[in-house]
This record gives sequence, structure tokens and C-alpha cells, in this order.
Amino acid sequence: MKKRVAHLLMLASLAGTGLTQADSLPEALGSSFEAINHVDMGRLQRDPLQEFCSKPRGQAGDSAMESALRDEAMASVVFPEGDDFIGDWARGAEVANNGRGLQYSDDPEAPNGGNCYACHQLDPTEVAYGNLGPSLMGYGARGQSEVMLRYTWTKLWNTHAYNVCSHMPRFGALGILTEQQLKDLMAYLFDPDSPVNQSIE
Amino acid sequence: MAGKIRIRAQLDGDTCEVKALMRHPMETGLRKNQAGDAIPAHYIEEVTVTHNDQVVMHSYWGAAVSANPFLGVRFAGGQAGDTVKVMWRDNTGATDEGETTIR
Amino acid sequence: MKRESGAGIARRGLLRMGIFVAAVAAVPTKLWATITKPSAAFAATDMDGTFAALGQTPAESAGIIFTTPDIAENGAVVPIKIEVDESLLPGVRRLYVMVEKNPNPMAAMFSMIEGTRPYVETRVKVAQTCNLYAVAETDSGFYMASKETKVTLGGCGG
Amino acid sequence: MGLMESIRNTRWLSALFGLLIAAAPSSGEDAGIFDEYRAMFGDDNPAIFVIDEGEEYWLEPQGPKNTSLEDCDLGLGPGVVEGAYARLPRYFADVDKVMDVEARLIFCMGELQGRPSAEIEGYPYSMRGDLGTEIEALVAWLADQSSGMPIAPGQEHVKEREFFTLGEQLFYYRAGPHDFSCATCHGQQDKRIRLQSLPDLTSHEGAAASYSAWPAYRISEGIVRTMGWRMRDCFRQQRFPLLGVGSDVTVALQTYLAVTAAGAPMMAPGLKR
Repeated sequence: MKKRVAHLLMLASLAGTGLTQADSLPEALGSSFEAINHVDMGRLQRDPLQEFCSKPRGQAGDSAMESALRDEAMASVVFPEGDDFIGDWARGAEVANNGRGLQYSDDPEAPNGGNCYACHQLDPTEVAYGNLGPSLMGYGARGQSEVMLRYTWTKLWNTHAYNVCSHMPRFGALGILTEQQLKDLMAYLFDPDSPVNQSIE
Repeated sequence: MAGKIRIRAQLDGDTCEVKALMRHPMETGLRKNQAGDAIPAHYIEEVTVTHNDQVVMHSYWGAAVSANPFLGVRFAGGQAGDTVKVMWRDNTGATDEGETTIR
Repeated sequence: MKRESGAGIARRGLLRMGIFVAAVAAVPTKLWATITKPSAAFAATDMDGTFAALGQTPAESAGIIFTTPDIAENGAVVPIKIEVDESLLPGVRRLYVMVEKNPNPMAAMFSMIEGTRPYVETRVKVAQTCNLYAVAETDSGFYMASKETKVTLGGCGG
Repeated sequence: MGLMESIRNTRWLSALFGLLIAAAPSSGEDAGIFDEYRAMFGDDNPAIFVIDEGEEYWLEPQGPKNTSLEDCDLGLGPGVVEGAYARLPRYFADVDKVMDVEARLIFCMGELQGRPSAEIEGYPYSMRGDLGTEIEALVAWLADQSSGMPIAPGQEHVKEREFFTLGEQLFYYRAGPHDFSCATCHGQQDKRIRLQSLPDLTSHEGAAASYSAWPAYRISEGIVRTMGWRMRDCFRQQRFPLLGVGSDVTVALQTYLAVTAAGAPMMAPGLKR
């Protein structure tokens, strides 16, 4: 028994047979996936940013749309009260290492992870880091100014404010991480005592 | 039909190299299935290698040997055409054996 | 559908029951009398306990050539190879594989008879980054070599 | 049956000690730090057991009709298994659909054996603690029957071409709470997650290295996984809902991959992390 989102069903019924391939995309999605555990079919619906960023490589997007999305992303950022950016780096390390959260195999009651190591190098002693994103080793040395703190918070909250169609998740804007978890990640990046900012002998 | 052990026995000078692959889940008893129930311990406890029905190696295993176990042993005195057997017994009492001839 | 439903395969399993008993019966009794399972060593939960159950803490020996990967892609399957240089360490009767931080460090014990090379290759589970031990029991006591294997986290982290 | 036996024996020997050397762990993908680890596996692949089990399933009468799958048409005619896997996914006129190997097997189980598709679709892939499922075993055997043959999915029929386009769109489809698409991880060269190499599936080389090695024995799980499972589990990690076995999305993505990989020889079952 498949539970489908009404929206997709509607599109599918409109699509019917013999229409172009583009029209068959929602139909294929609606008939191929099913809701499971806490993951519903709404996950398949795209917001304007996701739709804009779904173009095959090499296809240029509309530049007016791109700047509108950038502005919207920038406007979405919620800064912590009193610009109190820095939490606990040790808890931040846990968030950076945890790859779970929001998969149908995950416990919805457990905190989500940031999975930073999947894509970034951070602590120089951790060898199991990915390279989809740039290395963030020694990040604290890039500066501790208010501008730097706000820039980094914005990247974590909604990366598209600086780089539309970046591969990085919108950890704040889509509620993947809590404000406290983001502060802890900030500490992991900036705190001079954080392993990220220790040099390897 | 052959059992679920694959064996290769090859001469290298005066040494016979035996490599065997066995079909077994090697469950530790510490894992849980998706429903959260413990998967019972199920692992090979004892493995014997014979050459023309004489034991050349006998072993006891714990559940820390990996699933679908691989075993490589070497002995002297084998001749091409001799029979090499590998036998196991697991913690449930099930057994299997496979044999090959030395090449 | 689970594969146990394959009636053909299940039938074959039944046919094989008892073969082991027959084969064991063909083994010289003298040998079997010397091989009893060191249950306490398999049940020990740390290295000290494992060595205590064997009766001796092994001495380091360069005669044991122990090969494991420095870093394993998956801890569920870590290849290991133990080879003993008989000119340095003669009279090997048994080889043991131990994984320091597993719930029970003892993974396997291999008994050799005369003519069997002191050589074993297998794959073991390594729960977390730790030392692996290759122990040789010889006519003159226990010897060992150890090596650390790093176990890394897998792909997407979940 | 004597001939059959000797063919079987020759095949497993060559597969176990010869052919599968080519499909060393994570073949074709950058190994680097794990070279030493992978080299220690040598040339043995426990998939060999699963291949044999697949053949047993193929020949075993099952279901209300107590029939085997021997007359199943995988695209090259009823019962023709050699080379059939390498030509999938393809259009099947009898159902007017493009199908992958799993969709076709489930169709044959229904048609020939009278088994309800829900029975298979509800449990196509192994759960933790399983030694393997019927689908996994059949796919392993069928892939082995195409070993060494060039990947050549159907692209003559209009629906086959439509599925390629659909697959390409799906590859770049970003959705879910993490904004992930297939391309997030598999759209660039020389990338990895943690230490796991990510094939660039938009390039022929990357798609060929990946597609040719599935189904594969996964040493982390001790079982054979299929390309259908690979798709389902990628979508789980993308935070999407559950992908149906043999569904249009999985068939379309496999079509996109197979066409991108076309011409490269099949080397499955491979050996993977």
C-alpha cells in the first residue's frame, strides 16, 4: 500500500500517457517511492531553490533567478541572540562526526548530526575525512572577527547566501541542526582549544 | 553436489598451500536485527584440514572470525593428486566439509 | 523472502549432517587428546585475562611475521597473516590470533602437527582501532608479535 | 547432467581463481590508502556461493504453479541467460515497459510460478542477519552469466530512450531536508565521503567502473548486494522515502548509468567495501 502525496498524485493524473518526459518525472517519483517510518512523500517535493539547482551539469540557470535565490537565502539567516556564536567545541566534535539523522533508518528522537567529516577535513588527527568540500583544518586561524563569525554562521545556516547551488545542506534554514548544535560547531571551528586548531607535530 | 566450502590446494616446492572459503554467517550474538531483536550467536567453532585423511591442522574459532570465513594453511609432504579436505562444525552442531585434489 | 525457503539447499544441509563425526573418527586419537578447547582463553574479556588463561604472557619475538593492514576499510573483515621464521622460533605447536579491544580478544587458535608450516591466513572482525596479536606457542613457551590496525568509519556515516 | 556438472565446476574454478581477480575490491575506483588492505584479499570472492544458489533458485519449481524460472524471457528469448544481464535494462513488449533484472524476475515469478509480486517486493534485499535473498542470488548468477560481455542496454525503443532522459533528470533531482541529489556525491571526479571513493557517474569511466561491478559481494555485510539495492540505499542516505524494487525510478537511473557505461565489460559479481 503506497501513500502518495496529493500534490504528486494530481500532477500524475494530469500527466496521463503520451506526454513529454518532463511531465513523467513527478509520475515516476510518485509511483516509485513510498512513505516509510517517519519519512513521508513530501520529501520529494522541491522548493524553488532545489528545483533551480536540479539542472544537469553544464546547463546555465537564469541569473535573475539566481540572485533572487541568493537574496532569499541571505534573508533567511537567523543570528543568535547577542551574537553569542561560540558554544562547546567538544559537543561540536560530536555533531561533526555524527552522520545520522532524518534517514528512514534513523531514530527520529535522537539528535541529528552535521556529518561534517563526510566532506571536510577538520581535526588533523582524523584520517577518515571526505573531500567534497574544502579542508577546514586550522579554521580558527582564518580570523576571529565579528565579520568572520557572521560569515561562518551564515554558511552553516544557509550556504546558498554565498554560493547558490552549493552541495552543502542548509543546516539552519531547514532545521537539520539546532541553534545550540550550530554554536557548538562554531566552537569546534574557532575555539583555540579545539582539535581543529591544533597543529600536528 | 559439492558442499559449501571452496578449496584450492596447490604445490609450491615441497609445500602444499591450501586456501578455503566457507559459507557461514559467523554471527556473534551481539548484533540486533532491524526489529531490535538479538540475532542468535551462530559461528563455526572447529575447523580441521586433512591430507589423505591425516589431520594437518586443527583449529578452534570464536565468533570474531569474519563472515564467510577464509582460511589459508600450508603443510609439507603433499603430492599432486592427493586429497585435501576441510571440515567445520559450528556452535549449533551443524557441519560441512569440502575436498579437493592437490594440483 | 528469505533464502532459507530454498528447499533444495536445506535438503543438502541435512544430508551433510554426520559427515564431520565420521571424519573426526578417522583422526588419530593421540592427536585429539592433545587438542582441547581453551574455553577460558576464548571467554576472557581483555588481553591480560587471555594471557592468564593461556598460563603465560608471551615474550616479543622477531620470529613471528605478522601481517595486517595499517588501516582497514571495514572492521568486519580484516585480513591477517601469521608466518613464523623457524630458524628464529622453532617448534611451533599452535598459533593464536587476538584482537585487543574485541569483547573477547581471542579470535582463533590453530594447532599444527609435524609437517604443518607455522603459517595461517584468515580474516577477523576488529570492533575498533586497536592492537592485533599473533601468538605462537612453542616447545619453549609463548611468543608474540603485535600490530595496530586502524578501523575507519564508512561512507555516509549512517 | 554430467556435462552440466563439469561446466559448473570449470566455471567456479575460473571465477574463483581467475576472472574475479579483475573485479578486485571496489574495482576501478581510486583506492590509495586502502591498497594494502584490498591487496590482502587476493582473488577470493564469496559471491561464488551466491552465484551457485542463484542457479539452484532458477531451476527450482516454486509457487502455486510449481514451475521453475527456466522459461523466463530476460530479453534474449525464453530461458536464454547468457549475456542477458548485460543487455538490461530494456523494453519488454509483453508488458510495454522498460525493466531491469529485478523487475523482470518478479514479473516471471508471477507469470510462470504464480507467485504474488508483493511477496517478493516486500522483502527483496537482505536484512541484517540474512545470508541472502532469492532475488540477490538470482541476480548474482545472472550477472555472472554476462561476465566479460559488453554493457549494452536497449536504446532502440522510444521508451528506452525516454527512460535514459528520465534517469538523467532523476540523477540531478535535488530534494529532501539535505538538498541531496545523486549528483551531489557522484558528479565530480576524485571525490570521496570520509575515505570512501565516489565514482563520477556522469563520466563513462566512472559509470563503467561502478555499473560493471554490481551486483557485488559487500565485505562489510557478508552478502551480495544488487544495483537495485544500491539505488535504494543511496536514496535512504539522500533522506528520500523508500525506493521500490523494479520501480520506474530505479529502472530509469540504471538505464542512465548503463548507457553511460555502455561498451565496458561486465565484471560482476564484484567485491566491494
